[in-house]
Amino acid sequence: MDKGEIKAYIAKRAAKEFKDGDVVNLGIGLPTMIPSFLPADVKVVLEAENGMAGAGPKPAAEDVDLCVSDAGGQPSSIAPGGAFIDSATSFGLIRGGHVDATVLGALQVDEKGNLANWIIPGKMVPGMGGAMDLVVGASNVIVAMEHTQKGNPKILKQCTLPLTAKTCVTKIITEMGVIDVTDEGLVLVEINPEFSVDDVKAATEAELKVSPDLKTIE
Amino acid sequence: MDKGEIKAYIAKRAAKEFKDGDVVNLGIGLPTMIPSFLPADVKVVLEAENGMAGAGPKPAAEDVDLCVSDAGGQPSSIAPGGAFIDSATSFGLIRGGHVDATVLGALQVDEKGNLANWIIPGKMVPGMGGAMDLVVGASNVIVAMEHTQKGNPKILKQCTLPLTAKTCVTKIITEMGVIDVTDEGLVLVEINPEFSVDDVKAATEAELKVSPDLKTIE
Amino acid sequence: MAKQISVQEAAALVKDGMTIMVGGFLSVGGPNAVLHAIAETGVKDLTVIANDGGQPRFENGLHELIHNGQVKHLIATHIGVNPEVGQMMNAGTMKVTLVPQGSLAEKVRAGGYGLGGVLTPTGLGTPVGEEAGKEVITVNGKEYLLEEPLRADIAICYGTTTDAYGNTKYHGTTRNFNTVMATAADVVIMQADQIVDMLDADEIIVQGILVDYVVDGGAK
Amino acid sequence: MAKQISVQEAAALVKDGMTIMVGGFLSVGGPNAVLHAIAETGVKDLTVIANDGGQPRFENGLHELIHNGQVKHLIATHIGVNPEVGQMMNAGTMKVTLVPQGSLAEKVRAGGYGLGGVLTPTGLGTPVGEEAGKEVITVNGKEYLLEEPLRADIAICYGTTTDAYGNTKYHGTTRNFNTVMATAADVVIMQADQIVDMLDADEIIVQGILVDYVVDGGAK
Repeated sequence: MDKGEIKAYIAKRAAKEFKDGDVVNLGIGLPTMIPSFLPADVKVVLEAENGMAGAGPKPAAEDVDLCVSDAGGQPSSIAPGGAFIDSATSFGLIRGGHVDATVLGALQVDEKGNLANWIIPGKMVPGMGGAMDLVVGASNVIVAMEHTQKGNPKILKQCTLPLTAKTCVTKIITEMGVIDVTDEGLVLVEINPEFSVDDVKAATEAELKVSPDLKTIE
Repeated sequence: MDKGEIKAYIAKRAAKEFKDGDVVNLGIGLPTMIPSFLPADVKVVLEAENGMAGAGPKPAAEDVDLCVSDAGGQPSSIAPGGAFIDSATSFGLIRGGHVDATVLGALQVDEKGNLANWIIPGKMVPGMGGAMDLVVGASNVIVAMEHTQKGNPKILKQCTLPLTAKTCVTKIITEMGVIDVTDEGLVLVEINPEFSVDDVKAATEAELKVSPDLKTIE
Repeated sequence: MAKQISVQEAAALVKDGMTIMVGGFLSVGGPNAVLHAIAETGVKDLTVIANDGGQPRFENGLHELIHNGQVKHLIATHIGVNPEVGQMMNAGTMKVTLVPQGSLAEKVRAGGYGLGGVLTPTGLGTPVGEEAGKEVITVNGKEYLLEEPLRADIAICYGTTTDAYGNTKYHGTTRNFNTVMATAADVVIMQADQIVDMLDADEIIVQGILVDYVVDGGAK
Repeated sequence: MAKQISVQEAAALVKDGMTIMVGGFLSVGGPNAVLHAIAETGVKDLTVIANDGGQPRFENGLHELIHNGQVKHLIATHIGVNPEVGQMMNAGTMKVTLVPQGSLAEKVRAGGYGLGGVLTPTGLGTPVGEEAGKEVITVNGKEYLLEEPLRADIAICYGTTTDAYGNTKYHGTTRNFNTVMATAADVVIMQADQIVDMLDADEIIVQGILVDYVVDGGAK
């Protein structure tokens, strides 16, 4: 798959996970591309953990309000019906199950749905920010990421990096396919027709079951 | 002392406990008479646990706003600089030590400063309302009450009724005098000149030390 | 968007045996129109979580539910203003659980905000503390009671002004328990004095994403 | 009434070795005028509790304090935006303690609201949980971490509009940690864009009784 198309492909597929009215928190990077792929009849409420229950799109340069940012510190806007909130309220909403889904990237995910995405000891220390709360609190935790990192699997038998949370991931969406995290392990439920099941298995360290109902990503 | 004057006498003395800017919560009944006895140069901020940090006086009939009440459910008003708050915020302020003093009545107080003021099992069950939080959270807990109940002592060696909180009371103000609760027990520090020290001791079941500095209530 | 329904539709959501949270403090800031409609449905065996036991004057909907015998169990902080509650409690016709007011606020907030509980010094050494079986936990040498979260099937809240999205703001002392209760139930009904198109995002006290149904309670 | 002081007077309140809370989220809603004045005093060995490690662009006062080496220990949720923080952490020139963002908010709130801590599922089974020595408490069969309260000597907060009483309201996403931090320090400084005589009692986000000093930060 063309490298330049991967992120948009993943975001487009992830956009199908939502129904009208869902409250969704989107991580920095790839997940922020999702809203542009939502069907016209699906409006989601974007929760921004830094202070909005109902964020709007990135404003045009002339409309930038320096007092309104997203969780990455970039200029943002409030959506119609949105509310500004403080950090305690924001994470209360998140931890309390009032956010239907969070979509975020990962360094590693494993067979049990364990997630590692906040630290590579001695190398990268961004900190967990709101991620630990989000993956524990949101009803659905969707990892949207490239299937491998420089050719190395990121979907592992067991995470080797420090965890963000245990058994929290519910679904993994990559450029190769869609994987559900179930009590019986990881199940490939959709596949990108550019790849074979064997391709996906080869790029995945974890044991990967294949759904008898395997569908093609449209 | 004339029965009709007792409450005002106690409230007047209690009013001397405050300095300008203190944040004070006043219980229902006698304590609500305190503000009218404050010196002109002492303005206190009244915390009303039902929802005001900065309550004003009882409004004239034509100014009543049905959406503004005190903790007894009676019409009230907001003071200049006051803020309306919800119950979680109100008790956060109280529990967090942001209220300098609470003045409230008691059924019983004992030598250790234990307080009982919310239930007489089988007879009177008003419930504790905000009292348990107030006496634990406020920096100073002042019991303002008549010294005896139908001639029976209310200041006891040990409370017999279920407690509101342990070792919480810092001062007791009655029509007979002012008693500090100290590590060495109860100490009479001021006396109403209409009574003798022996009168006060006779009306008090608890052991009562007398301050070498005993003053007369003015 | 929150769905706007009638007081009768709101009342019909409450079924026998449910646990409901009811906002308000005595006669201020209670969702009386919805409570009155619930009283008319005759629904029974309710567990009610509220600040108090209502006030037997004005149009107090909580008092009406209790008076009608529709409440099996009342969890509240103060019942002295409505003598009927104490009578029913002593007669054994209604169970009453008393909770300190600040602890009730935190218990409901914990239920709504996904906390397993909070540690509070309030109630230590009293009948609502260790004696009631609550766990005592020591942090930095100081003892606290573990107060566990509370949740309900339905929260019936009041708001002064609500918008089409369920966002709500308040006037006066009407916030009381309405704000935390709106976080802590599977279904949240907001009875508002006034419903507008959209509130200013800087002025919202209860976020619309918490509110399932909006009911026009009629201007005061 | 809150006392109005200059940015320099505010900065002079911060002494070597103090623990300070600093509101703001990256470059939004931080009390930068006061932080800049603190940087100029040269005060050192500070422990700073903040959302992040500042942002090395715009006029970010927190970044300035860290860059100057005035911070001995940073307690924060996210430091990736300011690479210097990670470098100082790895070089051992500044201690960094990472806390989940929602837990930080609750820890500060608990410190300000007199709670002995809260129980949260966040961080269980991770390096910030049991492995860091935090107590695991089971409530109704579910495990939670006990997160203990945080307090500071001084909280330096930002507000959009503050009144003479210290009451404060906010515009946009500037509330962030400013609201909880205003509850949790012995001394609270509120740097406001605008200072007015009196705000509407229905619109106040931080209550004036929490605020000791108001500083005019200048309109944006």
